[in-house]
Amino acid sequence: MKISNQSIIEMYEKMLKIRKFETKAMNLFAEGKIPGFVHLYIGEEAVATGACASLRDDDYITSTHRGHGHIIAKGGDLKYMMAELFGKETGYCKGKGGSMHIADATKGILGANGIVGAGHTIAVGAGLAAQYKGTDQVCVCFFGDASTNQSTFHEGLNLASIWKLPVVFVCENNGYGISVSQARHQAITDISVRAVAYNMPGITVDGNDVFAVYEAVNEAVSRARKGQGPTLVECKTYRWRGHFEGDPTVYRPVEELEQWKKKDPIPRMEKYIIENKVMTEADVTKLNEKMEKMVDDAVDFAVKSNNPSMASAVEDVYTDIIEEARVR
Amino acid sequence: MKISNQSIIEMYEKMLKIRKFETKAMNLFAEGKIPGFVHLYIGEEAVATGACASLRDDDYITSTHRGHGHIIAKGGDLKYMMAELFGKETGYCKGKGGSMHIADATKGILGANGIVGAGHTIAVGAGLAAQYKGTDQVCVCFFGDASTNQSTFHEGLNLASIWKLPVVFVCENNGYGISVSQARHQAITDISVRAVAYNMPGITVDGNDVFAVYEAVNEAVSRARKGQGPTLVECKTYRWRGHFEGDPTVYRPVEELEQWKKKDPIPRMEKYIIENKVMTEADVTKLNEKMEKMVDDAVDFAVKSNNPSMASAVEDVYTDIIEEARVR
Amino acid sequence: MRKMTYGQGIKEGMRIRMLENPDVFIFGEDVGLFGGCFGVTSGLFDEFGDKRVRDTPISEGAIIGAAVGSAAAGLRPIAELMFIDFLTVGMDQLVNQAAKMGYMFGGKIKLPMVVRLPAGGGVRAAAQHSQSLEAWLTHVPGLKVVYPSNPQDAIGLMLSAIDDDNPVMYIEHKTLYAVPGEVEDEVKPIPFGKANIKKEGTDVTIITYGKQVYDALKAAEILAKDDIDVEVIDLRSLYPLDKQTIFNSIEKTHKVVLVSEEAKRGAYTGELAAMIAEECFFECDAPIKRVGALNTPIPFSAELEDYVLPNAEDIVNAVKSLF
Amino acid sequence: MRKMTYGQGIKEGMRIRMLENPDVFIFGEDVGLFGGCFGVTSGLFDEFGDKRVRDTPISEGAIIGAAVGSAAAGLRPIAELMFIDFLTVGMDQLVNQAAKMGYMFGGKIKLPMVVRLPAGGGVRAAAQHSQSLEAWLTHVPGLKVVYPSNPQDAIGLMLSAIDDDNPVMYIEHKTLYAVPGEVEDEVKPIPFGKANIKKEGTDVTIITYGKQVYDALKAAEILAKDDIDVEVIDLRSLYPLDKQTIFNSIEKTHKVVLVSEEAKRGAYTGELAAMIAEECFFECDAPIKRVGALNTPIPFSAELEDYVLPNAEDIVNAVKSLF
Ligand SMILES: Cc1ncc(C[n+]2csc(CCOP(=O)(O)OP(=O)(O)O)c2C)c(N)n1
Ligand SMILES: Cc1ncc(C[n+]2csc(CCOP(=O)(O)OP(=O)(O)O)c2C)c(N)n1
Ligand SMILES: [Mg+2]
Ligand SMILES: [Mg+2]
Repeated sequence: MKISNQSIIEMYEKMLKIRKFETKAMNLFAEGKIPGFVHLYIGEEAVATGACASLRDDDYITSTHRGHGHIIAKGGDLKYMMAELFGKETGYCKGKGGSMHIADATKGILGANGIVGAGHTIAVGAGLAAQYKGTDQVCVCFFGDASTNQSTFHEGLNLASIWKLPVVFVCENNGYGISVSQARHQAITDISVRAVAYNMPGITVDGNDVFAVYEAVNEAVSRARKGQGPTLVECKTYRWRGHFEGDPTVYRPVEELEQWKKKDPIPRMEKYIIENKVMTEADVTKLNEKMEKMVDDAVDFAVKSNNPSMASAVEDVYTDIIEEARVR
Repeated sequence: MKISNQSIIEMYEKMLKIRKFETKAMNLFAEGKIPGFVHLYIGEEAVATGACASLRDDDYITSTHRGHGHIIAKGGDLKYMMAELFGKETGYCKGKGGSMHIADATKGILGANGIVGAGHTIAVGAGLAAQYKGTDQVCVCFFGDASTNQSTFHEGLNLASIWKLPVVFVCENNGYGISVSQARHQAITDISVRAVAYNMPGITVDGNDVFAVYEAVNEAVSRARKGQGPTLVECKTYRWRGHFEGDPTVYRPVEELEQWKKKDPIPRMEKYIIENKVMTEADVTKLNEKMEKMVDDAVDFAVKSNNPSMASAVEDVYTDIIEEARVR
Repeated sequence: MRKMTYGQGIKEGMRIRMLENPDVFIFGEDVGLFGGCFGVTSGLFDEFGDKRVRDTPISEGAIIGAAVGSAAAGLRPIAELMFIDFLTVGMDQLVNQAAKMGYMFGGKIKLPMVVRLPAGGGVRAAAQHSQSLEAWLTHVPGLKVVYPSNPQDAIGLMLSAIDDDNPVMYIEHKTLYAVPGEVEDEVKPIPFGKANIKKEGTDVTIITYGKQVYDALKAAEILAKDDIDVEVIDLRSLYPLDKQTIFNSIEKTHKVVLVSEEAKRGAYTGELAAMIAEECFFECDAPIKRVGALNTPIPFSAELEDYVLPNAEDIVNAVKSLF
Repeated sequence: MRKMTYGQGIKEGMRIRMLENPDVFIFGEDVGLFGGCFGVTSGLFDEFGDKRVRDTPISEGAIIGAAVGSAAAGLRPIAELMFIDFLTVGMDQLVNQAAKMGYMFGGKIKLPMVVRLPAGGGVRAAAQHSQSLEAWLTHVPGLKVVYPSNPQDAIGLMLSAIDDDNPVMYIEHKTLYAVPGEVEDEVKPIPFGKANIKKEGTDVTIITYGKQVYDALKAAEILAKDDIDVEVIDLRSLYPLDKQTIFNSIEKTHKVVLVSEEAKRGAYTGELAAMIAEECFFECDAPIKRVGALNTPIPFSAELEDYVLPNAEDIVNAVKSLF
């Protein structure tokens, strides 16, 4: 499959952007500057990037608790994301959502989600809307390996398959649901076999190979756009960090992480890019710097932004009712 | 597989018992003597009968809204069942449960259930208890085709498979969930393929052939008893009546029913019995009469029984608290 | 004026908006050719086809989840749950997704969706098909909850529910489907948060909704013979709530009885009583009475069910205890 | 006397019964080697092994369903949900199965099962990981609901919960896990339905439980400076409810403030207020006040969350409004 140099550069840029954003978030959390739960995407960048590379702004995605990568890949703005992690009023959710609930309707991002598996059926709804309206939009549903044991996986894939909805189910199989390894949470190795239960195409790819992800999802997206229904794409990858920041990861061998670090998707792509002269080393360095700067600017934006007003606490519960405030 | 004549006679007797009980319930409902929802098992008798034939009294079953057949096959007493349909205090549930909630702890019957799919995870719990205690009990979980799209099917089978629990999942594929045909509720033909998603053996058998059901479940039960884990057995069958009594069945062609009536499991077994000289025609007639009498006696018992006392309304919510009664 | 049943009223409301707006559609279990378990959607499949009146598999989680997703993506879904009891199966999609998305996302996504919820007992359907669960729903910030008692309100509330940009829980009492009533020729949306004074009175206020409106009116008739002049308020909308109508009435009668079919412990009537005891305490000159079902699951036996559920007699007794 | 944290108290209660009774076991997501998301089960996996401390897949429906089935078949499961918010995913198994089976089956099956439910806000976990949902649970006939506020009660209520033959919802406030307290050397079960008077007083009664017990005691200290003598009642058990202790207190103080962290609309405090307004009305000489969270999902921002959740200051204000 021929991928244009421009696409390759864009993908590389996105992967870098995710890596730099996540690394910064990691440090900010460690410094106590970001509260709450933070689930990082480091090591899995190729999945979101490859999967979103075939999408338009008006396509949809649903995301998870580990959502930063998806949101960046779908075109989310680092400033508003970072401001949201800080809980500022300029954040994507005005500080009400935080890391686990970032959404951007203008980019079709139907939200990160704190409930494991919630995206599966929401994605089906978005796919239904596209089909119903007769547009050729698609929805990519991101989810983890462990979420495939949740009720919603089953109900969502079944409904998508009987209605032939334009949904691509992208499983990020990073081998664990928190501390529970895949071998302990399901009796299968390749999650793509579950597609059989819905008579839907299923495929497993190397999730650390952005091109492999791109190709598989691209094909699924084209079929979806043509009205040929949903696909399950499993991408095998690994999370480098603990489940959330602060997790000491006692449940997995250090060597396992070391092995996977060798498969880091970013140097792998860098190698390709340089070997194939898509970019020079100097370009690569410059792009790295640019992404770092972008992340720094985002932090700057976040830090300088205001906290939300107390009045905003009682807004947005409904579109038309403002709830009673508190006198304190 | 060799089945003893005694087993064959017992199975035949059970099938007759179910058919006569259900036919009586049908008539009683039509006469307005049984209130509420009644879902009949007529036409599907071979499934419950064949599946329970390998079970001991201390084995468990979970049942469904269409539960009479399962309960009879597992050894339920017609008198207490009929009394329950009438809502009498002598009923299995003291009149509090009705058709959809009959249970008999002494026979391992963990209840008919008004919630589609509820049995899947309860059965897993019963299987867990057996494994945990180190007994060789098994649990047979009965459920319909349409329930296999419910969340609990997925979660239940996954858990049973990773823990290798002694559960046999018996799917009664009668082609419909109320008015929705299988082709419209799932994109597969053989539900047994869903076993792949759990790396569990799956098999499809003719659900109107009691021997086929018996053999498949028997094998699954032996494996379960030996600690070899769960199995999914799909039995293809058909319900003769509407979904519930009163359903005009506008959604299915009359010919379809006619075709299936030709495959009635009862005459089919009768033929086998007589041809193979397991019983004489006279024996068969006598057994039919005996079963009819048993059902009549059950009705008699039910009719003569008392309504529950008002005091009983506030009992059994808890084992140790009696709720406040009403002064009326 | 026309006559129609409550069930027909619900259908009429949906039909009007479906004719006007192609983004409105219905889905749920057996809502198509079968016409729904209670026949409410019957005929709509023939009229609008299988794109707009869709049968689903038995997957309540996916039904509500798909309502959320399709509403977020610009449609106006009406999801039918066959019984409100099955909410338990799709509770996450409703409570953690539908109700919270607007807020969690800073108001940037709106969810115009209606969930139809047949509720209540009286049809001998036992514990898993007879519940009243409005207390759970009214406790969830982000949901609106309405409960019509008659055909006219059924239409008007349905129109407002479909027009609303927030998730609206539309609860229906299953014993009312066949109950007829008068409907104005020109139907209009009934704004949420406007209670309906079904009968004016000066001695005691009965606040209720849904099926119990009929019981309350019957009780009022009986009490009239004892010269107790009852005011009966049909809330229609549980959230938003018409506090003003409640307060005005209590300022007049100084006595209040709250009636619903819920298990009394933790019932929505408790919220009403608490609100009155906090905001209108000095206007009450007698205990705030509640009438509800007993604190049990709903039993199957007709005798037991009738005993567990509240009726007009219980309302009469409650009112009399205040005099 | 020993010192331990609330989290350790919960663990201690489970451990005592696990040592005594092989039928008691724990299961849930990451409760094994990982020790649970809040560390409550840490060490138990090493002590009891993977048969009795079991990690499950992310399948809350199957977790509660398996608790039901295994309890019906003779075990005494303790199921942990990682957050009470995930109840929504296993609600059917809890409400339509666990709570109703005893009744539906005429009392012939019993379900000795405990569900542990970490609840509440204050940890910046936002709308889907911060809820207080006791109102739903107390509304369900067939469930018992307890909510310890300190290590001693955590142990005593856990022992009773495991000993109980009915489904017991054991709610834990996640900001209390690390809070230490004194524990008697010899621990015993605390019977359900016995409230604990944390501080006697004559002027006003504050009724609360869980984390808000601390807020109430702080408020009482502040109010003492204004010569308002507050009685603070820690309910411990929400159902069964210790009405007698409540009534005794109100007969003394004639004023009551109810406090919980729930969204105020539809909160369990509403049930308490309604019960008091019905059964103890003439003893009250002031409005029955409620303090709760605002009627919003829980926001992420620290400032907003602190504003939405109730605190001691709000309790002080509520009490003062009665004088
Ligand atoms: C319904 C529900 N159950 C449990 C959790 C707690 N939880 C959050 S993330 C997670 C693990 C998810 O694993 P996986 O789906 O593989 O995604 P990953 O974290 O590996 O990206 C769990 C158990 C939750 N948020 N929602
Ligand atoms: C959770 C839930 N959803 C919907 C229903 C309503 N309902 C009762 S039976 C039924 C169809 C079940 O079909 P299937 O599982 O194939 O069993 P069958 O009736 O064919 O034996 C439905 C939709 C229910 N009882 N519970
Ligand atoms: Mg994972
Ligand atoms: Mg079927």
